[in-house]
Amino acid sequence: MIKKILIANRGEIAIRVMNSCHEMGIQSVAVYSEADRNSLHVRYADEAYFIGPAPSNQSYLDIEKIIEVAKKSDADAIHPGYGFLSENAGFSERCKEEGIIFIGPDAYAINTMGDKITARKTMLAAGVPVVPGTTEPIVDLDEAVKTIMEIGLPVMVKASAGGGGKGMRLVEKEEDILSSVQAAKSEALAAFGNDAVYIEKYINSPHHIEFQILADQHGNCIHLFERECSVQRRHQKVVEETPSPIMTPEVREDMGRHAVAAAKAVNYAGAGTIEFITDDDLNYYFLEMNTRLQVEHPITEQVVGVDLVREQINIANGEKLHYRQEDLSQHGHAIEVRVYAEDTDNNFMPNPGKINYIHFPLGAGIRHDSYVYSGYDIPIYYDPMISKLVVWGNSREEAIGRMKRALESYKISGVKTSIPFLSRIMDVADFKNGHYTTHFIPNHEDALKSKDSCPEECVDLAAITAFIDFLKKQEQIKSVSNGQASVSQWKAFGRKKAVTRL
Amino acid sequence: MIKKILIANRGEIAIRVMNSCHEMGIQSVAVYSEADRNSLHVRYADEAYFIGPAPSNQSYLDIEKIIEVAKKSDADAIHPGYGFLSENAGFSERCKEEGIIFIGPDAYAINTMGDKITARKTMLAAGVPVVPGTTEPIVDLDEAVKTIMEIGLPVMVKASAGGGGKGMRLVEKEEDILSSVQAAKSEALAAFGNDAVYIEKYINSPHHIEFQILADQHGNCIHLFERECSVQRRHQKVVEETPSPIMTPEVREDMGRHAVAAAKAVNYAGAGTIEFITDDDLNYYFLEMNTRLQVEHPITEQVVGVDLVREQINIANGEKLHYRQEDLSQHGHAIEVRVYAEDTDNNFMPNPGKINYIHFPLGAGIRHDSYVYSGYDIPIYYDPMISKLVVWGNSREEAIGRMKRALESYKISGVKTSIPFLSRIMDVADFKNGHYTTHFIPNHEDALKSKDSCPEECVDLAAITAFIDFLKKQEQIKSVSNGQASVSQWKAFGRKKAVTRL
Amino acid sequence: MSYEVNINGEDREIEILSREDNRIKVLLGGKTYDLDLLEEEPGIYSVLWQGKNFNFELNTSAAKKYTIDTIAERIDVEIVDAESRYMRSRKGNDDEDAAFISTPMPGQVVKILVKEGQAVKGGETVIIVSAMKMESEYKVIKDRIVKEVLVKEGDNIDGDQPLITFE
Amino acid sequence: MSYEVNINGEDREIEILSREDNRIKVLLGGKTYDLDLLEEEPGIYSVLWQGKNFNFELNTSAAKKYTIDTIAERIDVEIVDAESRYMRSRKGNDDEDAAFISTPMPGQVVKILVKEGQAVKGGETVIIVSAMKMESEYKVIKDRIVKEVLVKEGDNIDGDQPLITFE
Repeated sequence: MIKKILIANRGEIAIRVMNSCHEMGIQSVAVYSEADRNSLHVRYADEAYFIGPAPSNQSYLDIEKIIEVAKKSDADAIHPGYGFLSENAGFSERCKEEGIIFIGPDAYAINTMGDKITARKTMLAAGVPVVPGTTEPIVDLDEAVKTIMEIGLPVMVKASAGGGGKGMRLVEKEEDILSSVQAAKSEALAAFGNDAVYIEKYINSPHHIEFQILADQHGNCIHLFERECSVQRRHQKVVEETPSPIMTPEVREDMGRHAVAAAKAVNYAGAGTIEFITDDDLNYYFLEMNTRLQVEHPITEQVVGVDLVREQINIANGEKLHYRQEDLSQHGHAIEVRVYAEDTDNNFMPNPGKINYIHFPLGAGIRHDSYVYSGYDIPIYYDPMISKLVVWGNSREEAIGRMKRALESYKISGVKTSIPFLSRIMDVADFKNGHYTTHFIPNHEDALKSKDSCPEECVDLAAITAFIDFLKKQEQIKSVSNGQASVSQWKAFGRKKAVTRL
Repeated sequence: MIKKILIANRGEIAIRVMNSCHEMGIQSVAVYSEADRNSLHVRYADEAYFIGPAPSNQSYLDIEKIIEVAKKSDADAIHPGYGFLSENAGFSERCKEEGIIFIGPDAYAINTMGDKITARKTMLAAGVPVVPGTTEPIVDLDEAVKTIMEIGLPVMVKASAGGGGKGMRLVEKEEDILSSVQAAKSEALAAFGNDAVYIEKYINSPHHIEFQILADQHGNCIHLFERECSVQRRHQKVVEETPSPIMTPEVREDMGRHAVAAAKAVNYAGAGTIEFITDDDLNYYFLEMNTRLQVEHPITEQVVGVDLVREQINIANGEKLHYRQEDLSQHGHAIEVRVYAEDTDNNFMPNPGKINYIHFPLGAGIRHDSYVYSGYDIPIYYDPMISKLVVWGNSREEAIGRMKRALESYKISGVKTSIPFLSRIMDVADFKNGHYTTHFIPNHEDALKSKDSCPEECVDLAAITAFIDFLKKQEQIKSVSNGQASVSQWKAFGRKKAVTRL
Repeated sequence: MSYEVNINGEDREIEILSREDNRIKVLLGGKTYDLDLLEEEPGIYSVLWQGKNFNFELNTSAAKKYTIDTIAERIDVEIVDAESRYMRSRKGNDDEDAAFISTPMPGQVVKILVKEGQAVKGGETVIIVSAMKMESEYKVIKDRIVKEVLVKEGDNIDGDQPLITFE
Repeated sequence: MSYEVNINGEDREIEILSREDNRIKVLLGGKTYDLDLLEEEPGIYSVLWQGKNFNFELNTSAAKKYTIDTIAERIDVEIVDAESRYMRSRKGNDDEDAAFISTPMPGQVVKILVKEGQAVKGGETVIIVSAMKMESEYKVIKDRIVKEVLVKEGDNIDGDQPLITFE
């Protein structure tokens, strides 16, 4: 039985894991870099150890240091969270060698799913639908054309050696096939010195739908239904919800079965996610498997009522799954938004700095996973995500109303955040109706810009407020430089006030 | 259709109501006393109006002022919250006269349930079990003895005109009947000038179990299951949970049916609560009906998935109930604790004052209904309850673990609160096993006292921390009095630090 | 300056041996602690000692009096410096009244039962104060004579504010 | 002192007519506002005006530059006093470079592409800065000559800190 877990992570996910440890009576061990002594995950842990300078490769990615702390603190197990070492097969293997339980899958599952080509082949063999396309690189022009005709238009021609959009061509019309393939090949040759390409079916109105799975070490595997994650910018998820607004019970059952088959194909044990690309007609294809806890796992927890971290720990303990597929159902609707310290009006530029004040939304149906606090200085070294706001509602409509309410009462001063942007998403008709694809954000660029929701007087009042704030600060500077304690005439309100007045 | 609601309340319940208004697209109007300009409910409202001095009778209880604001702001409806005017039949009636919807029952229901004797008779007529006892005052000694023999021992003899424990006698043995009744009568005569008594069955191991009901204006009524509220001090609920750990499905169905019958007996419309006193064998008796929203309503919301304020508004709108009894079920387990600004080690003395800093618990399964914030000065005029912490868990065990975790990460500095006391409740074996009655707190007085959970070194470290804090403050005072901005050598940590170090 | 800390009623010597940023070495009653102490938020401290993390929330009713909340325990600590030692030496037994009546918390004066110059008997209530709908009676321990009544009925008062002084 | 506020790019005169605690009367561009303004928490204001409640969150990148968040809108306000008017009068057109390159936020210097004394062409990147795993290139608008390079690769920098100055 695991009694003490080292959490090899920071930020909200470290706290998320510690919470379940705490609830299960398991001791938690934090590790922290030089930039993180004042991070909340240190304060939430039973023990905390310093592991090096701020840059991740010298601290949170340093396998030796983490193993050293695990031994020193006598931790039975390591939870990697997401990011950092969570999908590092070498780390999983190393833990095994050291006799420390890695709370996640073994190296075989990580490696198989980590390599796109191997994963694709494994899925094909397991009968899981993958995006139609070639499994081997094609050098011959005629063969490429023939393959495209077999798959059917539209297709995407991609450089085998490629990346970053180079050597990539979308082919929609038959007459463009030859010229596009030629262009892709010569571009690939120029860029990568290799003109091999592969061909994939192009999904026109793609939805990103993923299934949460749990598998134990005894061959049992269940799924916990889908998450709809199509609201993305630059392949970064921004809003996730469950159930998916486009899902049907029949397709859900099919996809769930395929998700379980995918996990079983790599003898998976632990919590994992199968990502599918899905079109408007609910044709779906395996995209990849994330062999760890997802950022957006809370919406599943809210709707299915299962604590995924608790189950991860139970599985790592060698227990059999506590749930059978037929025990599980979806109850209500959950939405998550990711709040970033960023300037959404300025190309989503990160905006680290000191949080002057933070006021979290409270009340019914609100879950908040965060790691920042008033006065906290967001470090420049790590992800700009400062919190995940999750709402649960009886219906999708109630959940959207609740999210809007929560975002409007979520106050942060000091740094720019994506809160107003997220609030505007909740107002877009296509989102409200559930009609959206991964193109949602680019397609609604104008609607999502800061706009005049504030009537003229409100703008005036905002300006007056800034002016008053400016005057207050000047007064404070003066009084401090005069050697007085700063008793501003602006700060009169409070109990003292009531005392003199009554 | 209601478009704008005035909330005739303050604190967490005002915010609770505003949240549902906000989610339903309804405008909210706050009222505030002189002590409450900086209260969070003002900030959460769309509009806010000043209504008078701090004492409640000159502001929140002033019917004229509240009606005046309702008219000025063009509010269609008034939500009274709990306390203040929520069970004031005159106010309900007055709203009606003014053409303003009162979100609550009519004067008839409030009056009937407000008077203990009338309520008791009405319940008897409706077939709802009441505590066996006399409905009329007894003056004759022999008749009193005869009645006691009919009801069966133990019984409570109470002065009809009484209150505050005077003229009250518990009779457990047959030989004590005569002397006890005589003593009660003479005490009653001395205290109230009236020696009439009434006799009630005494419940030995009483549980306070209540049922939430919802009734529309069309004669439909449903219940939303029970809440167990037996953890009390001085008749003040401290911890509530649902489902009750002692409930059986059969008794639940019976009690629910009786709760609905109770509401129907007064043509109830709105949300209400039927309180039952229940013994260890699950014999239950009607105690009273609260004709308003309860403080502890959130646990029902968490487990049944229904937003009670939303339904109150729907009912006030004249809509039929959105749920049938068979649509509802209990899902998981919820616990609420009431956090007070009080000194639990010093006879629960209220401890108002300035909250230096507050850090709310976050994460899975946590709901927090509060109205305080860092820097907020808790007014001395109102209730010392500063927040309601609610957890949901898949099972009772998970919920208790989660509550403990939440309480341990809930940090308040500046005022003493009941948080450590509540945390100790979660540790008491009888609570964990669900074996408790309304005598729980007095019965476990010792276990609930502040105790040495902190080993010797921990006490030392606490003392060192206080010492360092003291030195820091002295430094600050010095630097301010020297006219320097206070750059304490203790405050070095942060980004600047990282900058110079790397 | 030499300091002591009074922990839950017991005095112990305390001395800071060294400090560098948040790393502090302290000698407390003969025992040396090497710790990493950080005030994360006002009054909320995280202390790392031998890898263990301790969280403390500090409440102060007066400059030198601390009540510290740990998870389930409440610890009273008082800083003892030259001034407090002097004050202590002047103070009599515990069962004597202070020079004035005050309340431990803010509230509102409900009723004043004595007048200036009045002689009051030990155990007699002199003032009733309400806070948050709860009324508390404040009594003298021994026979006293009222010197000054500094507040009137209906006044809002602070904690530890002198309300009635005695001769 | 006479002040103006620049709201989303437009200058308007502002004057406080009276104030008493949190009740303030202000003249803004010829319009009078009578309001009740309270800073509830640092940088978080509640403003009551004609019964309506407005909540504002203030962010400042410099002492006089505010970005104010309302529910779904972001408003830029700059306080214009004598000093800023003087600075403005000295400033040229918008398409001219400032005297130095800086970043709007803290970060880490990834690469410096110029040396002191070097002539750089308009549009050329002079420095690359990373924050939160995202790299940004900073360019000059017109041809310039590098005067001083104040930072080196790997340095952590603050927002608005001069990095490279020009002649």
